[in-house]
Amino acid sequence: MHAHNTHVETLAGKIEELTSQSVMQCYQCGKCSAGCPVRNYMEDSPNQVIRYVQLGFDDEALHSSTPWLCASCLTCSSRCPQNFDIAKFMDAVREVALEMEIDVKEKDVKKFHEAFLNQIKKNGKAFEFGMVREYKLKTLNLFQDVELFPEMLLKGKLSLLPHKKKDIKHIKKVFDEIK
Amino acid sequence: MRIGVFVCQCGENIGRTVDCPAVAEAAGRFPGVAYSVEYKYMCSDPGQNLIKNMIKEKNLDAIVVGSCSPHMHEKTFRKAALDAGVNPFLCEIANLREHCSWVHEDIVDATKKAIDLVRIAVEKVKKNTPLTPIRVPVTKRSLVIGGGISGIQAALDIANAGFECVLVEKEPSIGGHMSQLSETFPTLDCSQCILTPRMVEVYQHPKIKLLTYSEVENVEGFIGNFKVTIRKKARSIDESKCTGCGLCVQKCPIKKKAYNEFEENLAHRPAVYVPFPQAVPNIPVIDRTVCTYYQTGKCQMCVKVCGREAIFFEQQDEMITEEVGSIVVATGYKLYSIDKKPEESEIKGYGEYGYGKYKDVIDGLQFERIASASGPTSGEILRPSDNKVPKKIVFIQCVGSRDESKGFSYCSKICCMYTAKHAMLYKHKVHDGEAYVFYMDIRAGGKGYDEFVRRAIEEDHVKYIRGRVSRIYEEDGKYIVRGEDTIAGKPITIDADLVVLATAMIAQPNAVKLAQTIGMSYDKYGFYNEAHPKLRPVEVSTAGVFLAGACQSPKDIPESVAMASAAASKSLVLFGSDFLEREPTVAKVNESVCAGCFYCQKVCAYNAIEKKEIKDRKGNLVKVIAYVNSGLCQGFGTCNAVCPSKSVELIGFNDEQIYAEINAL
Amino acid sequence: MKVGYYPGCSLSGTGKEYDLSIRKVLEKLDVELAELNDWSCCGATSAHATNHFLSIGLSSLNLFQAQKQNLEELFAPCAACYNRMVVAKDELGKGTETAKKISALNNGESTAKVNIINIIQLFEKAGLENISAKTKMNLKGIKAACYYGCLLVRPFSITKFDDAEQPVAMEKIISAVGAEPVDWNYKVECCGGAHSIAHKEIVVDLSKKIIDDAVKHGANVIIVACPMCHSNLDMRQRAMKDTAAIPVLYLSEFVGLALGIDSKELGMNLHFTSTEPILEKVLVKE
Amino acid sequence: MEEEKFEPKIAAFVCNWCTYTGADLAGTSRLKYPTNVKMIRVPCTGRIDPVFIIKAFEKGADGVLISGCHPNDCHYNTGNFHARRRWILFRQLLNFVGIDSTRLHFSWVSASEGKKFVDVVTEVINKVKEQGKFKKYEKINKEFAIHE
Repeated sequence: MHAHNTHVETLAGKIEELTSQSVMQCYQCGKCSAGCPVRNYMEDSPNQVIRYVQLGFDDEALHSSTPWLCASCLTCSSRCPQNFDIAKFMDAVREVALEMEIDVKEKDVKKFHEAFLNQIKKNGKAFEFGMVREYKLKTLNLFQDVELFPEMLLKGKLSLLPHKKKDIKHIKKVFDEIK
Repeated sequence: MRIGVFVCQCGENIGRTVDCPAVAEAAGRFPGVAYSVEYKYMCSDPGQNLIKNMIKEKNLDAIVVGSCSPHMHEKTFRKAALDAGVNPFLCEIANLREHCSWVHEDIVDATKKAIDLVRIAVEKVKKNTPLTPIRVPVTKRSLVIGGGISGIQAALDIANAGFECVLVEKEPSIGGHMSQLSETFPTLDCSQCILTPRMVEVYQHPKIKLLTYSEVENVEGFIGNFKVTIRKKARSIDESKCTGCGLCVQKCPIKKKAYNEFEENLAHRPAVYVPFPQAVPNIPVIDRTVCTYYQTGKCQMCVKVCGREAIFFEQQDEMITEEVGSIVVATGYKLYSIDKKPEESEIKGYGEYGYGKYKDVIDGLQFERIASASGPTSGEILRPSDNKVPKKIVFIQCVGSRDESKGFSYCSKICCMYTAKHAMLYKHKVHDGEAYVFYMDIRAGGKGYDEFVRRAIEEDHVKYIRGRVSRIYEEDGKYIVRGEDTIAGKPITIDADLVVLATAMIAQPNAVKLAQTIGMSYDKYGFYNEAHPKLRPVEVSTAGVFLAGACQSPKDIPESVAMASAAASKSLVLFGSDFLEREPTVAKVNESVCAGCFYCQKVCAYNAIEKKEIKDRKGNLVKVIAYVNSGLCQGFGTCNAVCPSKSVELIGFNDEQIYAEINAL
Repeated sequence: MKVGYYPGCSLSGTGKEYDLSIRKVLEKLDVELAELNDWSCCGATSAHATNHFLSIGLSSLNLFQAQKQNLEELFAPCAACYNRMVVAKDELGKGTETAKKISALNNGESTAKVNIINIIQLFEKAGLENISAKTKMNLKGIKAACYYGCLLVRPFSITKFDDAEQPVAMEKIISAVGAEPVDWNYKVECCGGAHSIAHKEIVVDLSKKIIDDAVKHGANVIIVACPMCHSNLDMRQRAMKDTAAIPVLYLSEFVGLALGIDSKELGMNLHFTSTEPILEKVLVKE
Repeated sequence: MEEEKFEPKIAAFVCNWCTYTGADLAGTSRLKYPTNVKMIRVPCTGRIDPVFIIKAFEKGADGVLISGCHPNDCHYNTGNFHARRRWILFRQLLNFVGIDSTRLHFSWVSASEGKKFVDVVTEVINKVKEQGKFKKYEKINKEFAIHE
């Protein structure tokens, strides 16, 4: 029996299952936080989020904005002296938070990802205009970057119609699997 | 043969799962067994007396004891047999405890197996022959490898006890890393002041033969009787003529071509040099890779200034053979230096700290030299790039240590202390300077150690920040150090003038090679393994070889010295006897069948197989055959297994004996 | 030489010039591109940020497609696509639970043998000497800051490409065409990546630091190999205060200039920050 | 039905320094394993003559285990290397004399690996159980009525 089965109900257990690494690997040296490019925007440092999970403060971890501010740049993972993949850990925290329908603080980031994935689901390819349109409607953040759009359109960098993948059934299968 | 079988119940340890009376009864019916009995505690005095009495009463000439593992009590029962007049090698043990009662649960099955085990032992003992232990003399001299503080201490202890000692050091001078240190923790006394008298004592000691600039090339033999080959590298100086006046060093025109190793590459040295002013012996060495004479045949300035004609360009490496009874290995450590190119580095990576890129990112030993009164800055704290006094200095601990990913998972143990010392020395010299230490844990176990760290924090106001640094880069002559204080949960950026990395203590680069030469085992990092981590900490599993200092694992000075004295006293214990007894289980050649193929010689790890000429009565050579030097043979029997004509036998484990066991399976 | 080509979604949108310049340059270098049939999105940051299975699953579809087309090598110019596919390949190779599930969805296909390469590796394959020999223009006055960003080199254990902290592979290409790479501090710092839309302020802030450091170290052009980095560094310059404008070129555009391809053909007129200052420095070889 | 009751005989040739001591540790730790295995102690795996193994099969062993020190840990420095080199050739010899070489098992068990010893032994026993009784030599012995 794998050890994680005994604590699979805890966040630590779920994360171990999703990432195949134990949160206890982290010895809290803080190197991840020290090198994180978005550290200044976070309330909790990355190592603190890991600490929450280590100690079983699952709510604190799931409600923290830190995983949502993570830019997935992998600086932390590549410098971790314990070979703990912090970025993967953050991926897993977000995944569990979504699954548990936690009311996350960083709603815009969540909506951005949803809008992006919806385009893939529909078209098989990312459709930037469609994604931005959907994101703006969701966030009501209507005027951000409006100054850039005309130029983008003019330069052919923003297509108004999606590029579609012809055969979409495999994409559907993958999305169905995570329902 | 009349064999007696003695089955031990070991209280309930064997008796609980093995039906001992049934085993004794079954054994009684084996052919050749004249007597069998079971008893509660066979190793107790009454148990041993039972064996002795029955040997006499029943006229037994061999015994089998069914008891615990032979590693526990084989000696006990062999001695009992000897006391009763039976050769100890006619006693065999059937392991009924560790290999039977303790690992099985079913009484019926366990009893059946116990009977089988006794049968195997009975069949083996039938083929045994009386043997007498081999006595070998002890050479009462010692070899100490490594002339750092550990080697110096071990050599002095052995020599002061009245025994001769050969001290081999690979560098031109003894002294090791301790001679490079500025002050020592936790007393802040000057390292060279306490070390130099010891170095001189070694040099002047009549019982110590000092071989510097020398390396151990080969080790043969065994405990009490080692034969060591040492390469004495050519100094290009005739030691017998040199007075150490230093004129050649002063006048050598090659000043900048070579880095000064003693100054950790922070300065240059001439082509002919003495590593440092207090060097022992005070005899220079010519670095042939940079000396003009060896490149072009010209210059010879040193020859011109030497009044003693001591320059000896044609000098060759010399091979010296020494016979010793014990070996103390004190080869020390190397500090992982981060300023090397990554492809040459022991640690791949740490690009985030700017390896080799920044002159002012230095390691601990470099800082020692900067802080040392005899160092390149005469003890003034100046940074290497521009010789300015750093106003902000950052120390980073655990660089390479406790790092599964890029370095080594162990703790280097001394860095917490020496970093506190460095920070303190800095603050004592640069009063308006700021010192920061990035640490993960402060490990200051030791007499006065934690107090020392507290002093650095409380009295000298060194700022300790708990967290590992993620990156260092240069901006306008400052080094931007990005860290996080994990206690405050706040990111911290410091624009430092100098960064000192407390890099890992690692094994010497040639540690593994030496281990293989001597036959020591080593861990995955190249540190030598002690025979037992608790009870035999200074011995290795090869008898007669002892460890001292940081070659075993990271250690500070007091620990190294204590270990050196322990290793020396282990040698002295050995020198307390004139002879050693060895098990007679060695190989023997049947001269009439040996075809002289010498395949045995190829597989022998101990060079115990020699060539022997067989001559007829007229003195004509008939054939050349193998001969086993029983003094060298360690009895592992590969020669026996590979011999095509089956003419080598390992006494005690010969083919017949093992076939007897197989037949009884 | 023929390699499989996975342009990825950005290259038909915001990274259009990247696609244009790649096709032009590779033509000159006699590298033939075989575009992956009916490819799909790798899932990008959004997939792995929210669902591990989805991220590996989406990227795998392309790997299996490449296998179907018997492609030995698949060139993914976008650093993010490259990274996602390398990671997916690694996971499939390890045979994890996720890998097994994905294999079940794809008719039992389990290992993706195809080798994923990025643009630097592609140029290395085409041969630096070859590129050097075909260089028509004199780029002597150009000081280039090579910006790797995150996803080309990290995680090193999987990408096994160059050095995670002090990479030099791109500099070698820059030197090969006769320009001068500058030593600077931000070549592997993050530009904020996918936060461009939801957290524009973060991206502007991080990208500004990168640009400031490049300028400070004397660079007059920044070279990138990722459409996300490009749009953040190029498009977002307008939102940065007190920052000197500096052209941001794709590596393929830069090599294209060196080979004498017209800047318009390379799509350089599509940039938001003017590329004129750099074009002025491109001289005809004497 | 008979197959289920089959209890194989395993002969284990183990070196004195590593595996024998590892087996002692299994005992001291009170770990459990089946009684099918019996050990023959030799100073070093280098001492093991291939003929010992054939002999063991001839004498009714259904499987043979050879276990010694890990590479580089050999008490005699190189004994286990010599042994290992020989086994590669020996497997072919076994097949030649009609013994399925998959019945011969090698492992490295150090003095500190009591648990590994138990795992190895248990695995070998299970494997041989699956393979069933080794009958070839029994038949030959019967037919030619070879007796000791």
